[in-house]
Amino acid sequence: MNRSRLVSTCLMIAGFVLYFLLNEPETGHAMHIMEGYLPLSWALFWWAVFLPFFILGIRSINKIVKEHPEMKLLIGVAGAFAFVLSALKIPSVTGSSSHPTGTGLGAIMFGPFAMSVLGSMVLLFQALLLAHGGLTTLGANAVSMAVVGPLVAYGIYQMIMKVGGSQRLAVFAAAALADLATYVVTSIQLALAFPAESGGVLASFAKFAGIFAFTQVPLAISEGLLTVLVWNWLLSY
Amino acid sequence: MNGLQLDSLSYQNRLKCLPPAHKLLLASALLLLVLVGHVWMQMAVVVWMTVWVVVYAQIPVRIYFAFMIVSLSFFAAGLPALLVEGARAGEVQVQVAAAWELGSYVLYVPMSSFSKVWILFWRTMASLSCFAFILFTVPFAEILQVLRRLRMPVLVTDLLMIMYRFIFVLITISHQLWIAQRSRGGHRGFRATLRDAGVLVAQLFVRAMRKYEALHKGMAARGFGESMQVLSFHTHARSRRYEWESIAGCMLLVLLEWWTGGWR
Amino acid sequence: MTSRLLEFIDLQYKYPGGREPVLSGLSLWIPEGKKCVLLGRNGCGKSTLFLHGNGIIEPQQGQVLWKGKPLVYKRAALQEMTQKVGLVFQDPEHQLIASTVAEDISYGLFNQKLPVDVIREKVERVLDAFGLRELAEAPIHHLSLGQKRRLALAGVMVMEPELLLLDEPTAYLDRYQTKNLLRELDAIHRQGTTVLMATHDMDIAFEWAEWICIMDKGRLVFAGDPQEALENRAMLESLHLGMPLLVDVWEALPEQWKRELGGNIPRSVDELRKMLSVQRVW
Amino acid sequence: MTSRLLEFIDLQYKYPGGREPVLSGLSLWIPEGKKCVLLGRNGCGKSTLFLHGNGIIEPQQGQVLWKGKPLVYKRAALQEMTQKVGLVFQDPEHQLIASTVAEDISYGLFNQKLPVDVIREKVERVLDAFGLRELAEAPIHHLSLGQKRRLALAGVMVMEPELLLLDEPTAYLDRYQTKNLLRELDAIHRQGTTVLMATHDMDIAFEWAEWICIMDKGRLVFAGDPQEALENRAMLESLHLGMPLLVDVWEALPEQWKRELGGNIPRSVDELRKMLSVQRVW
Repeated sequence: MNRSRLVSTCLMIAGFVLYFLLNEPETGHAMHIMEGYLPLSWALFWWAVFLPFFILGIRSINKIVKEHPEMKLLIGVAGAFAFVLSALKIPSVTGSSSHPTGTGLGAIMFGPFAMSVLGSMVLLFQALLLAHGGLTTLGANAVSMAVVGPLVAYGIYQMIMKVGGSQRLAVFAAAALADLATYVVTSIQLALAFPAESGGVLASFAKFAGIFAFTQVPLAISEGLLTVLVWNWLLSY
Repeated sequence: MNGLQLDSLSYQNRLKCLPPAHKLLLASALLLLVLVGHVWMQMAVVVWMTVWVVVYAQIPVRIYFAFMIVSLSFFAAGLPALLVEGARAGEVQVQVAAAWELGSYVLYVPMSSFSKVWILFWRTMASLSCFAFILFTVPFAEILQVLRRLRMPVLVTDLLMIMYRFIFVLITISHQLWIAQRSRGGHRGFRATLRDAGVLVAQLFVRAMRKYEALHKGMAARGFGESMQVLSFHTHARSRRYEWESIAGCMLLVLLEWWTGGWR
Repeated sequence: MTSRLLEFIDLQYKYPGGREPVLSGLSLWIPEGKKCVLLGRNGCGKSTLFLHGNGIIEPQQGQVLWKGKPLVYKRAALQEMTQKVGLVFQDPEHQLIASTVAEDISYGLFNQKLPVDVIREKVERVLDAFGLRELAEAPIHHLSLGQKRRLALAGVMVMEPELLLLDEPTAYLDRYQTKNLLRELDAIHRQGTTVLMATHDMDIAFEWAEWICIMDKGRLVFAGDPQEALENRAMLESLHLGMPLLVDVWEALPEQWKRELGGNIPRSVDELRKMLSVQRVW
Repeated sequence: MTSRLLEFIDLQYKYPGGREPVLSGLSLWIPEGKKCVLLGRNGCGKSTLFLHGNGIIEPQQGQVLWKGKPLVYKRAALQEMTQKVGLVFQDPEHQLIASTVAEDISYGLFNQKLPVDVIREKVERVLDAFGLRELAEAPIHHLSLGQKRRLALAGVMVMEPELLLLDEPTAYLDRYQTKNLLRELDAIHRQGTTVLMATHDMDIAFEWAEWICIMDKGRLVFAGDPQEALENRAMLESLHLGMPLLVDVWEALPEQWKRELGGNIPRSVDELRKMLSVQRVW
């Protein structure tokens, strides 16, 4: 057994410890904004923010698919895989688990715009098959999880690779920061919709971000570790 | 068995014979009404939608309530942020239900927060019940058919179709791998469970890639082209009784909204 | 003389990364209008051969002829080939893509760019022919394996292929389901489609086939009449496929009985019964 | 009297979201030390029953007894059950978890937390016993189906279970592979493990079994001696499993021949051959 395999085993164990601690039912899916939580105006606003990215994403996938029609099948299977990962530990109707796991990895592999399409579809299935999140709030959830997350992941990855950092570090940072960005954006969305009476949006952001930090910060780290493991594994395959 | 019980239930619900477009229209109209309306009307929507889901669609009450409660956990998690305010000591000028001093700052719960939360609670409850109506009575295959008729880009419906198909293929595989691990004495203790889960994810990925390769050949054999158009069959029957009830109900709700508060 | 519908000439194929070639100089032809069986052990190259049959794989060496003309490996021509040669995979999961039964059947027709009315009519007909009418709106993941197999077959037959290739269609089916499938294949054959089934089940092969090809290690070992194959016991045994049970039983019978029954190995219990009823001297 | 190794009492089970119960009041026991076969069509609930057998599924109603004591549905006790009751799945793909043959065999042993030396020794022994020595380091996805089946069996047998449950172990194997498998099962049985094989293959069932249970639609239809089952033709036919070929042949034979052979339906070709050789008056 060589050293890198040992390291990756340790990483895997550490990653999963965190992952399962935090993904117990009730806490894990707390970052999907539920149906009806946002007022109509904000729900519409976030849909409006999301749609241009979605359309860009459709275009970029269309370009890929024109040249390689079979890529459509690959993207579809990859999306199903991402969904199943997020649904793995489901105890009941509504279940536990989290955001589209692997947005970071997907963004690095397929590019951020394609991810906005894939991610939002995973979100739609999470809403319709698992009752995570909602339909009117799908726009807001998609902005945080399928647009900002992948964009951050892609940006960080490119940046670290350009500076000449190690690929593993780049993958870890990309996935972990993508998660953090998702959580920050969701907190902003909630703060905007429910500004505090004293201190306004900023104070409200502090409150929401504070509550969700308990679950989301460790989750980001574990997702980072997990992504590195999958990445290693992909390279060796 | 595999957790996607919602999907199975939606194919068995008693309202499956109604046209999916009608059900979606009713749910979206109500969602819109709920999002712009007020508490009394929202309460009425909760009751009415619960009747649709539990009585008309025959979804077991236990499952419907489990859905509601687990969904509300997000609401519960957000409660502290909505209720508690913070300010410098001495700056608080509103009526306060409770307060804690923390150095020069004070954390307090203003009376006005309660009404805010009350309003939010009924809005989410009412929206959830409409959401439940969609989840429990319109199977995904029919949602996809409606999306096609709404002229969604072909790419979107194609991808949704492939994903929907393969979600079940992969869920089955992961379920079987999980049972196999347990049958061979796996998942013993915390660390072993984690290691087994890691192996499962990795194996699932390999299987997913193999499925893709096989699917590629399978589709090529069926003349896979640019788009993946399909034709759906309907045996839906319109029902006077339900159409009458939805239209009358919506009108009553609008009246109720106008009477209890209107659009100020 | 029967005409050659599909012909493989000296095919060689090696998967990238594979150690041994899967096909090593295979030549084979399929007579038009017959019920053919391709016998061979697991892993002998049957599935790879089938993928050559409708042009999905281009041969690395050798040639594939359709009605005497070599296949053209261009997109439009291949699209046409996939319609003429229907291929049913061993695992139906790999062939079903849409969300409901009726939708899946219509999938191939849209690739042919037929008008919607025609498609609807064809789908209706196939739904009835394969007894899938009641399941038309059922989601595919609710079907049993037998039903999925039937659907995969229906989705191919709706294209009205001239040649139907089936890869181990009876794998994992129980006896009842197998009987049903064979009955369906008989119906398909009667309507003028040539059928070639790959299998390693000797009993099914000899009961059903009118023409038998036997493959081993990427080569053709035998092609011809089933009775002829049965008489060549040494060859069959060298393949380790076992003998059809009836042959074993037959061999166990005393010479005298066999002579009284006419000497020809019966291919099914029904045939044996018939032979016995003719000999009702008992 | 043989003792009851595993007993199911009035089991009922319905999958969440499923319309019909899979098991509806099934009672069944497995005699210790016998070669048992569980016959039933696809989808009759055999696999679900097996998962009750080692405690993976807790019965919704009814009871499971191991040597007369009810199973305890607690983690440690269940862990022990999965070791005592080895379960081999129909599709080895679903059972093989690690990446190489030796690793996969050792998986269950590591779960038992045995010392590494002991594990190494046991794995070595099993590698030899199942003829997998040469493949020890081979990655699993390079194995053929037959090899995968053998490996799945080896990975279970290394735990030295008292009862071995096999779900359709011969599905999709060719005749040669099936023969080998049955020989391996005989060896396992001789070493003192009770074996229960689920199958829908009548020929194999009656050739191999010493005890036969027949299931249909989640209930037990018959349990007892194979010869007894064979004589109850009406029951067998109502199951649509078909009859064993030998029985069909036997029935087709003229009364006089049958009488001359002794009147008992032979259970394998070998038996028929023996009967004939005794009657060498011909």
